[in-house]
Amino acid sequence: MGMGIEVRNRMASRAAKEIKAGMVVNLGIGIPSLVPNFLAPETEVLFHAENGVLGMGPSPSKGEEDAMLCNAGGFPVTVIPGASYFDSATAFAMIRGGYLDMTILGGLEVSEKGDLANWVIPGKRIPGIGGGMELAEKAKKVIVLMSHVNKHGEPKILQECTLPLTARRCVDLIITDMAVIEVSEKGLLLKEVMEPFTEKDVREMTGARLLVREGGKK
Amino acid sequence: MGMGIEVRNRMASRAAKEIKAGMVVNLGIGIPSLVPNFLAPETEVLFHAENGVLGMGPSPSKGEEDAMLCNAGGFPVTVIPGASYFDSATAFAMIRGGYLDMTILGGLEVSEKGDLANWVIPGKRIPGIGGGMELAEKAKKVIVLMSHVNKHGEPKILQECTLPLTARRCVDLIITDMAVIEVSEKGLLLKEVMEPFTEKDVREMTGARLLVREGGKK
Amino acid sequence: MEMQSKVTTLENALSFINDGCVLMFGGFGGVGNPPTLIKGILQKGTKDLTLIGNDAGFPEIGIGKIVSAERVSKLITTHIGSNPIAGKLMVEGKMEVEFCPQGILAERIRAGGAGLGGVLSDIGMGSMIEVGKQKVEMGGKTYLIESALQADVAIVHAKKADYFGNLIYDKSARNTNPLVATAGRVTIVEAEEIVAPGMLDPESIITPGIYVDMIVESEGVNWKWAWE
Amino acid sequence: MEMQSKVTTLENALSFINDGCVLMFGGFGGVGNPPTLIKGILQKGTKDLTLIGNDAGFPEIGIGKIVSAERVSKLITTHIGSNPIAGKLMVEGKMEVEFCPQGILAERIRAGGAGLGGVLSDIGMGSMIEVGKQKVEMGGKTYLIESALQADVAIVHAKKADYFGNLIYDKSARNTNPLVATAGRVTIVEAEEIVAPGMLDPESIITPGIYVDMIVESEGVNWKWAWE
Repeated sequence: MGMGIEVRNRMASRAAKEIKAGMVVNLGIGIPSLVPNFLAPETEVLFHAENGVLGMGPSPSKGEEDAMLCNAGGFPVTVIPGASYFDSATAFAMIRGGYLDMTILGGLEVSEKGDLANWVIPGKRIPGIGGGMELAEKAKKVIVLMSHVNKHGEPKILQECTLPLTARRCVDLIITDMAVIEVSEKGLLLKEVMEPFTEKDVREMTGARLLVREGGKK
Repeated sequence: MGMGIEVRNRMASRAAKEIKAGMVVNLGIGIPSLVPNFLAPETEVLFHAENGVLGMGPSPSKGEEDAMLCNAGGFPVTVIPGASYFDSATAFAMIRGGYLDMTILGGLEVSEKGDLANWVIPGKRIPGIGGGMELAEKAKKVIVLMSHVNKHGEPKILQECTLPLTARRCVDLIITDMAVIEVSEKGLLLKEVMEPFTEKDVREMTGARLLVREGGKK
Repeated sequence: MEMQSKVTTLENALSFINDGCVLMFGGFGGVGNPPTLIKGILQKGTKDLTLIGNDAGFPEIGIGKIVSAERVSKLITTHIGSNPIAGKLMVEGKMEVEFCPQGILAERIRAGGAGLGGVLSDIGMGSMIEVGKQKVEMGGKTYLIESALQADVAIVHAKKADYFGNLIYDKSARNTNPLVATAGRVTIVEAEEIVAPGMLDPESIITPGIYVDMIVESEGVNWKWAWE
Repeated sequence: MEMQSKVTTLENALSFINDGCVLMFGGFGGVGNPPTLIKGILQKGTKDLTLIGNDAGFPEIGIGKIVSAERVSKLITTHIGSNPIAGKLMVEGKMEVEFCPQGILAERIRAGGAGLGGVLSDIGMGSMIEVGKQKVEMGGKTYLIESALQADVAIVHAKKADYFGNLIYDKSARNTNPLVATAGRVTIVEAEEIVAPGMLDPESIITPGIYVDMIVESEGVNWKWAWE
């Protein structure tokens, strides 16, 4: 998405603050995979992977990777005491059964109603749906981590998504390089503006109306 | 069913002859559970139980029973090397998936088309269906072990069953205290008559037409 | 990282099992029914239960005790042949019974835990089993729609649990327990032994702890009577 | 009692995998794809395959090699993002691709192995996923009917097999393998290690041998490239 590692780390660090002790969390590929680096080491979180792991720990040291132990993105991981392995049907049974407290996903577009498009650009890129649809529909809280605008500089937060949807009314929080935006009953709530941007910058680069909560951080 | 242990053992012994090496076999409760006693010890058979065991071995010696290891009828069993434990959904996935070579069940009535009734006597005894329906419908070969007549001396092998069916056109072979009868495309085929009965006895006590295969044992 | 323990007292666990609740239980023919929880339910006096599980146990063992004590208004099960009192209560109209083929009940419970609406089955076509069920045609075949089952509370017996609720079972006492463990909005485990996370081999854990809400220590089982 | 061994040669196993067959494979992102069997299929020249599995692997690793070599006429999968050649073949009309949500593909395979007609799912309602699928209303909700999937041949990777075909897997290389193992009319296992029956703990066996028809010894795997 053309964002430097510093910006991506800042976004991941902000997302990490949403994770509370005891949560079961699934991280999508890309920026979401950076989130664990910003958790306090004593935070009691269970990371879940669609291929069939619950209780993933930090990335292994160079040379310590196990070819038989990776996350759904194919990256080597470790496990913590209390972890378990299971098949992919069970991994998704957990997701559909409502056992995931949070998922942090990438996004192509998010609408002001919380619709998410993140799986296909018709005529261009058709990677397939993967597990994103089930995560977006069924996790208790869905956070989208994405660049605020696309590579043409156009807003990705819109009144209505233009791309095929992954899931409707699923997104709870959007964290971008410019802002933190909550999807509320009343519409999009601008909660935080990232340095060096101003509220005006964010509004200009957003394709939907942004509300500001009274007493909220701008 | 009012049959002595000697008669029941003879029926079980006859059923044992149908079991070929390498088969996966599920045995119902009652007389079918006696069948393993009549297998040559070297016969390579895998006994399957609905509660979740594959590879049951002989009954344990008195005092050697394990409260945690029983068959679907609740009787203590042992396991052979190569056995596995699984949940009941998997046990029935195997049955419905067509992985069982044979089941040996009890019966209340069998029709000349091979319909089986073995689960309910309306207004009298409603024990419920258990796993019999899936076994009868899905095992590759279904053998029914039952008394030839009911306690009122009436035939249990009929043109049409009068009791609610467990499954239609499922029975391949009927073994009773009086005869061995095959369910063929053309109808019921009398294959063997048990001592001390005569073919005439069997015909009188059977509520459907019995064919005799040319050159077959009478 | 230290995992928060889900181990609790029997009293606290029982506070989630109340009159009128839908209670799903693990076990098969008594074996695998959680005896300590069942004893607790009996002592508490909980009634008007909708019970979901493999069978009605035996009159004086396992889940059968709850049936015999007339605490059940509806039973969804596969057979009640081992508990004559269940048959009597059914005939007298004191307990409603819904019968389901055994493997289909297991699948309906699994579907409930797995966030599916149900499964398509061809078991029992043309029998009493199809009464009241929707049918679909697919690929030239007709299937019954067997709906998913969930419960307010699921009670489970395990051999070992770690604090997080990862479970292993004991031989054929596993039976329906891993399925039932997934399908309760609250899942309570009675474990023979409780260990620290990391003490169970992650490859051999049958029920991942994510499904478990509470763990109580078992006072021990005695299922031998079922065949003595 | 001695169990008959299902261990066979690669050549014999490959004789069951022929042009036009429906081939289901275990593995997720390359990891868990059986490399020795895949190499054998490539060398044999088998083509016009209908492939069913989680993803299209990577261009030069795992099942991806078979896709890249244009041996596949139809692919039923969840995503092909990691294999650009798959996308190119799809766009050029050289390979038909049917996409399915990941967990629903897993359930369709499980249903195929479990003798069910399919499952009821609410995943993808209102999206492209529902195109061409039957719907049912139940309990005030609408579900898609997701049909069961079976294959002529299923290929699976395991850590250890005994002669009878009981299998255990290795950490996250388990993934879709236990599901795929159940859904082939012929199931062929590639195992890292083959042992005598009784050497695997019956409590820890993930795939009971009843599902397995043939076992070949693996020449070893190297999945590291996927993330290097």
